[in-house]
Amino acid sequence: MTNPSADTAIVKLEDVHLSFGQTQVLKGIDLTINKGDAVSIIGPSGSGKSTILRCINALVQPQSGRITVDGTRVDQLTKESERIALRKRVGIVFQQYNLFPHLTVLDNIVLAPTRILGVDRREAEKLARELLEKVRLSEKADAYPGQLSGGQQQRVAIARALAMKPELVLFDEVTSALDPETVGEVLWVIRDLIRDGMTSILVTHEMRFAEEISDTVVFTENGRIVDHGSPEQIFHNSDNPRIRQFVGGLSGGRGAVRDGEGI
Amino acid sequence: MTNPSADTAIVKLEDVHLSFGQTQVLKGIDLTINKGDAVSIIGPSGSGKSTILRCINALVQPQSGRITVDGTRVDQLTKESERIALRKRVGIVFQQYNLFPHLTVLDNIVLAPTRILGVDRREAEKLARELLEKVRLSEKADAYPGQLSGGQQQRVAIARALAMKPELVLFDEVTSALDPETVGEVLWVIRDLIRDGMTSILVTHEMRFAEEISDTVVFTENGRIVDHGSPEQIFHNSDNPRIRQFVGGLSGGRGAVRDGEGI
Amino acid sequence: ATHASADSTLDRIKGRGALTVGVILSGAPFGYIDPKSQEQKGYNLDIAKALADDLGVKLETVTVTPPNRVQFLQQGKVDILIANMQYTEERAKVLDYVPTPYDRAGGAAVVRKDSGLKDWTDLKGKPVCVSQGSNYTQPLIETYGATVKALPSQPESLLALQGGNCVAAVHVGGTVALLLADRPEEWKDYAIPFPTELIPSDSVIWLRKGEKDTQAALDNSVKKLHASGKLIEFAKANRLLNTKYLEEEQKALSAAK
Amino acid sequence: MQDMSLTDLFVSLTNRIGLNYEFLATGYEAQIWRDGFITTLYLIALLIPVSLIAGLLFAACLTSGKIWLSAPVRGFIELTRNTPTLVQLMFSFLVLNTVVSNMLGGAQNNPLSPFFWVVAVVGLHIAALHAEAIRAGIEAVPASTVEAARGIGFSQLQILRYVEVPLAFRSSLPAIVNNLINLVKLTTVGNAIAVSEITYASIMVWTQRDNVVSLMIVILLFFSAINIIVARIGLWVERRLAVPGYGL
Amino acid sequence: MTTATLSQPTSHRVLRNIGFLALPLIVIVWSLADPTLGREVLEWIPYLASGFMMNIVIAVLAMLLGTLVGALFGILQLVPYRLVRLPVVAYVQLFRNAPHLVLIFATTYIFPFEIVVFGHYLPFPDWIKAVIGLAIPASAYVAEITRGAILSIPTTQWEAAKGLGFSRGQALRWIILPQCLRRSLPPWMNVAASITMGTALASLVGVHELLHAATDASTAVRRLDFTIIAYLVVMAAFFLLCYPISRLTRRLEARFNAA
Ligand SMILES: Nc1ncnc2c1ncn2[C@@H]1O[C@H](COP(=O)(O)OP(=O)(O)OP(=O)(O)O)[C@@H](O)[C@H]1O
Ligand SMILES: Nc1ncnc2c1ncn2[C@@H]1O[C@H](COP(=O)(O)OP(=O)(O)OP(=O)(O)O)[C@@H](O)[C@H]1O
Ligand SMILES: [Mg+2]
Ligand SMILES: [Mg+2]
Repeated sequence: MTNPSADTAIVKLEDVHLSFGQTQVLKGIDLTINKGDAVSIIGPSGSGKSTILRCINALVQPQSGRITVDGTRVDQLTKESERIALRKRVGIVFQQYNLFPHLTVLDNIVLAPTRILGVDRREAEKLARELLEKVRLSEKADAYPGQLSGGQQQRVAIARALAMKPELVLFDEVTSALDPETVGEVLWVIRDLIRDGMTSILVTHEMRFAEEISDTVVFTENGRIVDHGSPEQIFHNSDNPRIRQFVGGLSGGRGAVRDGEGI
Repeated sequence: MTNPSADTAIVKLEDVHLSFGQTQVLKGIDLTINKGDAVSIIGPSGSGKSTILRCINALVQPQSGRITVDGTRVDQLTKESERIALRKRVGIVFQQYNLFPHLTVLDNIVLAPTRILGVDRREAEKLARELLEKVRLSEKADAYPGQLSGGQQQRVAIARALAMKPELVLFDEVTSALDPETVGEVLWVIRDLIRDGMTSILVTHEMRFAEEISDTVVFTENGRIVDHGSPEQIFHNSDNPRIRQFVGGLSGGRGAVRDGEGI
Repeated sequence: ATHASADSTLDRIKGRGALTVGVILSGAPFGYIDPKSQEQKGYNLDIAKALADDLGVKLETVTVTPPNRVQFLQQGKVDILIANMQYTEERAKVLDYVPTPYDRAGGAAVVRKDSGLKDWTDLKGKPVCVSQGSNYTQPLIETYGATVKALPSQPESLLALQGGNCVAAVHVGGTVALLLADRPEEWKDYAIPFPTELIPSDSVIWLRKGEKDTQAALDNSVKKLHASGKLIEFAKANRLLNTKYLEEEQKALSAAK
Repeated sequence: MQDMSLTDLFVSLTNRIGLNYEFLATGYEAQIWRDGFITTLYLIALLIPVSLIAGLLFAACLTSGKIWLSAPVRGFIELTRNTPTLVQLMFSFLVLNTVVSNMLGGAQNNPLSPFFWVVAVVGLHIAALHAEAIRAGIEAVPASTVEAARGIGFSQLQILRYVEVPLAFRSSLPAIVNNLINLVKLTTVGNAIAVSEITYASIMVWTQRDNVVSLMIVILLFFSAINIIVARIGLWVERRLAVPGYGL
Repeated sequence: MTTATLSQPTSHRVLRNIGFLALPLIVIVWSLADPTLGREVLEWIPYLASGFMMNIVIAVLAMLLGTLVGALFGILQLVPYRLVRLPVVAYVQLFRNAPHLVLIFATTYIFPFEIVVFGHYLPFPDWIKAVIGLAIPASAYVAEITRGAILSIPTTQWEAAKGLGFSRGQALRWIILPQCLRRSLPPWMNVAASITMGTALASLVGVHELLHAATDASTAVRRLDFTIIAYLVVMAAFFLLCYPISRLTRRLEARFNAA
């Protein structure tokens, strides 16, 4: 794997190996992401996509290999405080949006900046309202998560991650738990973010969306990166039969992609 | 509505009206069922199908109209003991099979005959084993409901109802809670029963099945019987556009029938 | 609890062939469980036995505690109480008693030697431990202004003293005196320094109101026990340290005979 | 004077239906009894916050993941749950207290009163039960919610403070209220070590008089009233904390 | 990292077993260290054991009585007739909220010491009063447990029973209550543990149970160290009885929750 633009790289994984107990999950991952890029990771279920994101955010620690995020050697962090410092700079949004159910939407967004960054409450609220504007949920500021639809909750989760002003945002199948009708509204929000130049890594099953917004698409299988390249390359000109099978017959739509995963 | 064979009628509903609070659920039901008949009731959700069955079994009481079951004026029963006497003669099987989870399959079947009819335990067990044979579950006699699949549980529920040697069995969407693969095994059992001459009333969404086994098909909508007749008449020669719409485009299969209901 | 005025108790005692006595096991010498035989022993028990013998019936004992002894008697659970219960006017209002006392006792205060307490009046405003239901409660509060802490029974009270929760533990003189004498090592820091006993009064046998026949029969028996010197014998056997009162009584009663 | 005549009226009225409250008209017994009510209320008012704070600390130790913190707390919880509180109280007051006295060089230096021991023993006992409830609540917080918080950059302590405890507190509130009702009932054991709460005061009265029934009626009503109030307050707090769309 | 909720099985089990035996071990080690004390302890063990038997008898009978009455009251709390329901609800509320100690005092001092049945005097000893004093709260708790369990059975079970021709009573007897049994076992065992520990309160009204026996022994021996060790023995006895029950309860709870 070649890294032509190593100097501007914000995330770099080199030969990352990771096992949970006996099961090898990542078997040598190399990946470089430049500032301002939008990278999509696609691949069958269990291939290690989520685990890659969790490594980058120091939520799990690989057994070997190097992970560098904006100059920080993530794999060498030993203290919890260092990991926390990293996570302040790298936002992550999960499939289960996991808002804090006991806090209003606004408080969900404001909590981390005020408590972790020590931002003044008024300022944090101002930012939070801007972000709610961005995810088109201004009128829900005082609602509780339980009162929102799944799509709305996921948009709040994105706003919550952005409130920390991260340099990089990781999205882990943010639309998988949503019903087809609400997927669109979350994807709009992410599309807007990427257009604004946010560096982002997306794990997704929405092939069409990945094709549209990504600078690079990475295909993982069985703990390895099988191929990566421009969306054009991966989705339409791959010479790997496995990838063709995965994306090929299935370019029709979402439901079909689901069926394909299991192969 | 004409009743040509009123003399052999085992169930007869005349102008039955029933409301739950403000909502009128049955708005004048007339229905006659002869001994040995198999009658299917079809119709959209909420049209009152279950309520008709529950009236016949005295689980609910209509506000007006007459219900006669084998000479008993069900609508005039006032005492619980009379209703119980009726229910001993009219078996009912529900969508949720509601086996008693603390008893084995055999005990589920044996409980009512021994406790209610006062049948000798040995005799009741003998009958129970015969019935288990009939529903092809002989080897599961000592299992607990929790150890059975949905289809198996539903077959036990049928055997449990039959153990009371009812003159008439009511089936309320007995396959709706089952996955497509196990629907078949329950339908076989019912088909066998009907072939043996058991009088039965089925509420069902399985059009093909209704067509195959019924002597009469009744179509309900909005608390009224819109039409009734032979399966041939209802499924293929109805001049009611609503019925044609309900069964017509959908004769393809189960999944499609489901979509049709909501119309 | 009201009872028929006709004295049914004596009939019942005779009828059942047993006298049920409420005794208290607050420690030697009056009542305790013998470590060896694990039987009830003590001065009170000896008297109970003697009374039963005199009535020609069996003795049955019921262990009572200060908080429940009056209830037990009122309910009829016991026929009489021989339970370190001294005569007071209040008690005499609700219960009857055998006029001839079987002992005279007052309260003694166990205090730390270094406490500097010299007399009852020094207890003013100080915490004092007693047993629940003790007849020392009222005088300690009303006469001497002490703060009374009543514990379920005597051992707890003495432990509370050792734990420092009160400056003095006030109990029937005989018991604590013997305790200090018997276990000098454990109690070396403690003494009974006050010159007088608290409300020295007659230890009497209590019974329910209006049971005149029983009262008379028992009075007769107690007198005999005094006169014959039996009580002094019991006292010696159980190591009552102060038998002056008993000796006087014996003289008076045997002379009267 | 007004008060006096009211008391008399009450005594004579109750006397007519066979209840004996004559002691109310006397000096020290009435005083002891009134103090008994106040002491019980004071005990409850003190014990509720004590038990909650200690319970929270215990729960924090239990969930800390550090064995040297969780094992002693676990051990204490098992001990206090599986031995009678009365015995714990007697043991603490009669034995531990003496040990403390000896360590301080004599009983006169020992500041610990029976009242203290009741608060300590009952408070810690109920705290242990609270801790169990809170721990169960914390364990019921979905792992994914915790991971989301970690992903944002919260430290373990912050996650506990801002996410786990608020959620756990809500889900364990019914159990906690139940524990508080037990707490109110447990204050009565104080009488065994001469804490002048209401049962102690009543014993002092009924050992001199024959009016157990009259006193029992009052005590039972008193505790029912307190516990109904505690349950009501619990319900009110539950409603106040209820989050729309979360839980029931 | 991933949360450390996973237990370290072996070290935990060792700790737990040490904990379980800690109290008796202290008693034994101390008795061995001071043979004079040890001899006293040994002498009194039979007496203390007879006291503890009383605790067990009281607890068992109180739970038996409490369970019978409580199950009945739990059912009655759900009957549609106000006249039946309200008094039962009042009973349950009053006695659920009443301190055990107060109820023991009440039954001991209010009930007569003997009862007259057809002219025969039957003794009504204190320990039976303690049984009743504890059976009253037990019945109130069990009533609540029963009510909760009945309400937790899905209504479809009632309907299925009705459809088969069961009357309300028959359905309750054969279908609903047997299912309640399983659900209410863990809370019932919690009540049993609490009642078992409540038996110690009977000492305060003079019932000859373990704590009372220990006080007797301390009074007779009159040694401070003996008094301390007597309390330890009391705690050890209750702990050895109740701890296994509470562990079993939690195991059952976990199993039922998982199912
Ligand atoms: N904490 C863990 N302990 C053990 N195994 C784990 C753990 N987390 C993930 N795994 C395993 O690691 C493998 C990769 O998991 P990962 O979640 O990264 O897959 P994925 O590509 O994101 O799949 P999906 O599309 O289903 O989310 C899976 O087989 C999974 O079972
Ligand atoms: N116990 C009840 N109380 C109030 N309304 C009821 C009750 N039972 C049924 N209904 C209402 O009566 C109407 C008819 O119900 P019924 O169950 O008979 O319909 P159905 O034809 O069996 O429908 P489905 O196919 O969904 O089972 C529905 O609108 C339902 O909401
Ligand atoms: Mg994943
Ligand atoms: Mg229906």
